[in-house]
Amino acid sequence: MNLRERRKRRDAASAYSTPQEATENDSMTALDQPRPLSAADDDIGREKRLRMFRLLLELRLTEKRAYDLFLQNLVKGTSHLSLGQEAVAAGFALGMRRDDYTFCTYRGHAHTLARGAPMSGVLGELMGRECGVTAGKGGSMHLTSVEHGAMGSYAIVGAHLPVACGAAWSAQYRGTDQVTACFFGDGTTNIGAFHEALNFAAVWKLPVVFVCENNLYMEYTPIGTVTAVEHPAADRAAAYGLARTIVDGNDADAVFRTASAAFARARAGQGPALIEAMTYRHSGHSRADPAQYRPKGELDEWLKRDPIKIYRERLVSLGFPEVDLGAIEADTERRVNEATEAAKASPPPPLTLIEKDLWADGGVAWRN
Amino acid sequence: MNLRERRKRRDAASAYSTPQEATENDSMTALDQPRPLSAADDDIGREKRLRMFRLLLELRLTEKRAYDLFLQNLVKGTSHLSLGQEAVAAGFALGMRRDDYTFCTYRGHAHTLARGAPMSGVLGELMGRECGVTAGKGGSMHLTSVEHGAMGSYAIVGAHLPVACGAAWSAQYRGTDQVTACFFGDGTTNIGAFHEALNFAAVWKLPVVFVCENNLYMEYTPIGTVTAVEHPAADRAAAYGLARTIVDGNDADAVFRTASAAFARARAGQGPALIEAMTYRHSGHSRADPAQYRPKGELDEWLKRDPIKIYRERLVSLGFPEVDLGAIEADTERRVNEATEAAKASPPPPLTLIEKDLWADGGVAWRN
Amino acid sequence: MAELTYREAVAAGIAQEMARDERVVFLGEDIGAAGGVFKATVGLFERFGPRRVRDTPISEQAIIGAAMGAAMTGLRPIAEIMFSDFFGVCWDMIANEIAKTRYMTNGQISLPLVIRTANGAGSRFGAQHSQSVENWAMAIPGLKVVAPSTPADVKALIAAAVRDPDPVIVFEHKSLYAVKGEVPDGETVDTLGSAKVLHPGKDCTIAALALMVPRALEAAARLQSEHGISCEVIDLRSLVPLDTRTLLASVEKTARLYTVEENPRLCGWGAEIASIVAEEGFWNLDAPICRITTPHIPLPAADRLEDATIPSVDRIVETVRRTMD
Amino acid sequence: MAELTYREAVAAGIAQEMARDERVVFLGEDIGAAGGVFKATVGLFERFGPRRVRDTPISEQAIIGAAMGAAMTGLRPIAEIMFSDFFGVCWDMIANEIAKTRYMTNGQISLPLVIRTANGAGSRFGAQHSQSVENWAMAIPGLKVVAPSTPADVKALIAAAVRDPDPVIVFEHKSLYAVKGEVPDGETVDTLGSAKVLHPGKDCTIAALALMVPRALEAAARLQSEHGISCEVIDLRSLVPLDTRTLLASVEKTARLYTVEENPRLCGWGAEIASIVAEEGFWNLDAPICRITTPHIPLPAADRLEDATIPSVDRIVETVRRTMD
Ligand SMILES: Cc1ncc(C[n+]2csc(CCOP(=O)(O)OP(=O)(O)O)c2C)c(N)n1
Ligand SMILES: Cc1ncc(C[n+]2csc(CCOP(=O)(O)OP(=O)(O)O)c2C)c(N)n1
Ligand SMILES: [Mg+2]
Ligand SMILES: [Mg+2]
Repeated sequence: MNLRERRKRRDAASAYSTPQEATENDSMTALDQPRPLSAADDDIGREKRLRMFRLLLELRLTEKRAYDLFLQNLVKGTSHLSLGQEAVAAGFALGMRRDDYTFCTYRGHAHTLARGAPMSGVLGELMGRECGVTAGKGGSMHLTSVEHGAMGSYAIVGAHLPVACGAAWSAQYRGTDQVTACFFGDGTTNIGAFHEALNFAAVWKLPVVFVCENNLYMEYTPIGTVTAVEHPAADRAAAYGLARTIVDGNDADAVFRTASAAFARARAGQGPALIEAMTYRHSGHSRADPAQYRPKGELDEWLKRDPIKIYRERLVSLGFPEVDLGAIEADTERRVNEATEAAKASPPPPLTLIEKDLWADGGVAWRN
Repeated sequence: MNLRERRKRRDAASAYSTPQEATENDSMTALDQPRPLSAADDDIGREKRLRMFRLLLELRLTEKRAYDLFLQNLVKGTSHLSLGQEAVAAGFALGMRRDDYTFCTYRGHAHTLARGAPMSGVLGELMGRECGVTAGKGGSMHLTSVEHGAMGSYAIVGAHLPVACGAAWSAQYRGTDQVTACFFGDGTTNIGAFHEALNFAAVWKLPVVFVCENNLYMEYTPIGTVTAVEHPAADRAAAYGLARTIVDGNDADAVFRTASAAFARARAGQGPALIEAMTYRHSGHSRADPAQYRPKGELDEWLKRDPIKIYRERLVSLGFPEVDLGAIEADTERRVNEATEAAKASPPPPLTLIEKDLWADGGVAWRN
Repeated sequence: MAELTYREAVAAGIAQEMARDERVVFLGEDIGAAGGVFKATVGLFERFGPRRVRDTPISEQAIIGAAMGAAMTGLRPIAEIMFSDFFGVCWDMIANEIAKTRYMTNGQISLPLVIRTANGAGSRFGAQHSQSVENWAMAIPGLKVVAPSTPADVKALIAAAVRDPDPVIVFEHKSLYAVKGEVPDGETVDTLGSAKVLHPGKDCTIAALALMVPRALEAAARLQSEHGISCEVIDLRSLVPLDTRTLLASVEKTARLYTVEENPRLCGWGAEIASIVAEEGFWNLDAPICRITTPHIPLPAADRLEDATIPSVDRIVETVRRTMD
Repeated sequence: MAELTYREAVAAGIAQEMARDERVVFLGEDIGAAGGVFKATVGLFERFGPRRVRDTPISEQAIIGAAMGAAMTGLRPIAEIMFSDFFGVCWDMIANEIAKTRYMTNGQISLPLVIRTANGAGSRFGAQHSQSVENWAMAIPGLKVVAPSTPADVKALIAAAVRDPDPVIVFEHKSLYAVKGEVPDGETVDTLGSAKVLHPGKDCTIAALALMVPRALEAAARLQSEHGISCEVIDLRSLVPLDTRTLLASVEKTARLYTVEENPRLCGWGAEIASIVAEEGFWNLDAPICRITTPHIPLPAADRLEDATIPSVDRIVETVRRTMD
């Protein structure tokens, strides 16, 4: 059986679920029935817009819940919220196919959820419960759900960019038209792996889209004070023969359009892209950080451009009925509650896990 | 005693010698007496031009001798010649002050000699003799002569670029106006350390000049096949907020002018530069390499632009008398012969060296 | 004597040296205005200013490379690598460049520099932010390696590291940052390469390091009171130079050796210690040498799993008791 | 049976696996058209073409990262790192990413990949191109580690590594590339984790690896003929998994253990072996365990110095003779 046949067979047998499907199969899909709303029937369309809204909410509410759980001392390790950055995760995920690959960072809750990983799996992982996506072995910085194309969250800055190249190379080699999306922060653009991966992807014309979520800070230090150019990613695209692309990372539609174009090019064999999405995190860098280094008023300015808020306003102005939006909100809230209860009810992982799955044979033995 | 005083005292007591002085103190300086040659009295001047010629020859003849010694099986390890690239080393060295710092690679014979390290020390190192600049401990890839500002040859691609940043930072911190020159190849521009160092230098505005010697090949692979841009260094300068600078690396005068300008800016606190010098190595990558990957005729084209040949022709056309040039040639040949004899006469290093100088106390003990 | 936390003692050690010697400079990510992600460098930026306490980009190779270049040209830099796991991204600079340069240049270049880093488990950070990699450093000729277990030690060993003419890696333990202890007033400087017998004993020797030291001490107390076993607990403090004299002398007395280490099992520092004793102390030994280690696995993140993975007081007590029968 | 050089056997092993399985791809610097700087991959590019044998930029992180990403999505990559010393520039990818990913993801991700590299001294290349870093790899949970000493072994262990579902590091020894040996015709596949007793003996056990194996064998022959000492020589071949059974059985018989290793002394694989025996084989031992190692220094370059630094046949003979008195 050659690779192409293998792939066909795998695709046929695929049990992948996607964020789209997850939404469509949801109990609330009745709300998403077509209505005669011409203003929303542009390139994006009403169906996708509702999916987007639902997804944005899902990311927001799950992370807010993660924060609550942290305050209740139920989140044991660290956690890095991306409250305020949801439009990037949602906009890209909606442009992806179920067999595409996502690579993200420790700030990866949203990206993992956006590909369809269950909320309870994410919350459970943060709480160190058995129902966590890696049953507590990885922790909040290593959310992974291969089943959903979420190929891992990487906690060492820059490391996943070369790995994303490899997944893209594999797709290219196998002759599929899968694409790979790789998310990272502004601070990541100054580490060596960024440079190696970008050049490598460009030279091999790999189907990978690199997405820099520029939230203005690397941990506590303003990115401008440690970077030689204003736009840490976009101003370097030319160094890899790539186009300079900046997108409003708080506008989910804008992100979706940019993502779709880049994915289409990558699928067509036209090589990688590097996209800089301007955004802002509402909370501190991690749970330990009160974010006091931010100039007064900066957060307030960005809150005015909260991606959920502006998306909801847009839907309203496009004529989506309040009641439908409210129903999606209520439904998402309910689902987050259910996921929370499920995670709370899940036991801690059994100690037997410690000595499992270092090797493919399921064990950890290093000797006979 | 504060740093500034310390520095003054050190400078006063300095035993540094420089390539310039080494040349001036040479027995043949009589030849270099001023003559009425107005055409040579431009920005560079006749005295510097003769120094340049002498230096170019010195680099060329020492490396040719290294090759002869290798054929005689007297060079034990590897060696990486820069035959054909001498104008870069000479042009930059002539623009440096005796207390400036040079960092180079395994292909560092010329750069080390150009700062004034003795030929016998370089040849002796290649031969594994006690007279070698590191008494045989470092080997051909680690030529170092701190006394001459040659702060080491680095054998792992890219590693010395961050180190050069450190030397430049130190000069900046100590308030001297020393500059640091850091040489590397085209292939080096694709490794992570390149990127980190360039950004770091730019952000800290360090007095360091990065020099990419683009000889078209990384080992055996044409650089164009593994790099996303045509000019691996120059086309990336903008990614660090630096100017795009390409210089004819086979024209020693052009190199000298470019170097001098960059050093002047760096000394004045105006920050780093990234310069791409186009050149070609006449021999293979290392002694093991017959360079059969080169397209037919490529070498011949470049031999027409041999830096020594074109420099000599220029001197002749500027009116420098043949006899003077011939005397410099004969003298350099003589000095290389003497250095060869000295290296051959030098014994292998004593075995006691093995257990010396891991630590500053002179020893290697890891226990009590 | 003042009572300081371990993290305060770190800052105090750095401050002491920066105040003493203008050549001492400090660089790293978020160490300045923010005071470090572990708040172990709070106050230094305010006191010594941005010229001497410098925030860097996320560029570990540049950080370590800059420290190296500065050290070879007259400064005495302290570089912070936020988590010791990140040694992976600058390992070439540490293991191939810094460690080898003096030797390769036949002594022409000195590298008086310090690399400080947060090491070890206990924070539920998962496998890439919890490693104990002191054995990585010990395995590289040319690096000195210390791993203090108390506030007093961390201050005075940092001071010793800064004054040492060679590169020193200081492993600070994350789970010790909040621990308090007496720190002598005024200038304190320790000696690299000296172990400390923290608890004398006669039945066996327990060699420990960093976070394992308080655990070994607690285990020794329990073994004494619950099982009547008298353990001599040695805090190695420094892996290079290694105080083999103190170690061998203790085993000569007790005839039994346990090592308690947090790094994964294979090729850990415990293996080195055990091998030294199996060669040089062999005739003094009355029983097999026993290494109590983290298993040879990456660290799991969940609190329950992490706690069960690294050596605990219970495991030390249990192992010693069982093997001393 | 054909007589092949070790370097030819490397190429033969890769070719065998690439011919068998289309998922096997090969990437590295100058490995393709040029056939590798050690000429260990000659012919592969011609045979399998640029789609499967790919030259890369000088970007070790990208090379290893690409291998990792490809392995997790269905391929079986072989990555070459030209010299093992360069693990320094991609150590994060090897030690933090590849080694830990299956464990951290609770088994969701498999990484069937091979990293081949030229290891060891003898070429007068100096301290940054001559290291033996097999102990670096052994110290990282999640990596399998082999270091073959003969052409037959290198071919069949590479094949085993490619077929293994986990990441395997294959250390090829530079100084063995030119060595010739019989290699069985046809497909050969070895087993990871099996040591070989190459020379039976009764007075002592000598455990060796890679270039140290032929030296140990020569020393054993001399010790027998010149001093009447009968040595059992074990070629460990694989450090992870480790064949402790063969090792412990041998020591049970001989009651004495020597390790001969090229990596620097501290925390080398010899320390691990010695510690295992000092714990589990203790009661069988009649004498101290003795490690014969490169001293804990970087390697000097000059031929005379290099030869005197790594363990030689003379040093093995001398050490065994002296300590067996
Ligand atoms: C190699 C490495 N260095 C440092 C860190 C510590 N660290 C974690 S997140 C972070 C800031 C990253 O900033 P950015 O890339 O902008 O991403 P953001 O957190 O803003 O999403 C740092 C320095 C790390 N994880 N890995
Ligand atoms: C990190 C690293 N990777 C690979 C090598 C092997 N290597 C030595 S020189 C070289 C080519 C370097 O090319 P370039 O930077 O163009 O310099 P040149 O040799 O042409 O002067 C390579 C790949 C190395 N020494 N270090
Ligand atoms: Mg950021
Ligand atoms: Mg080149």
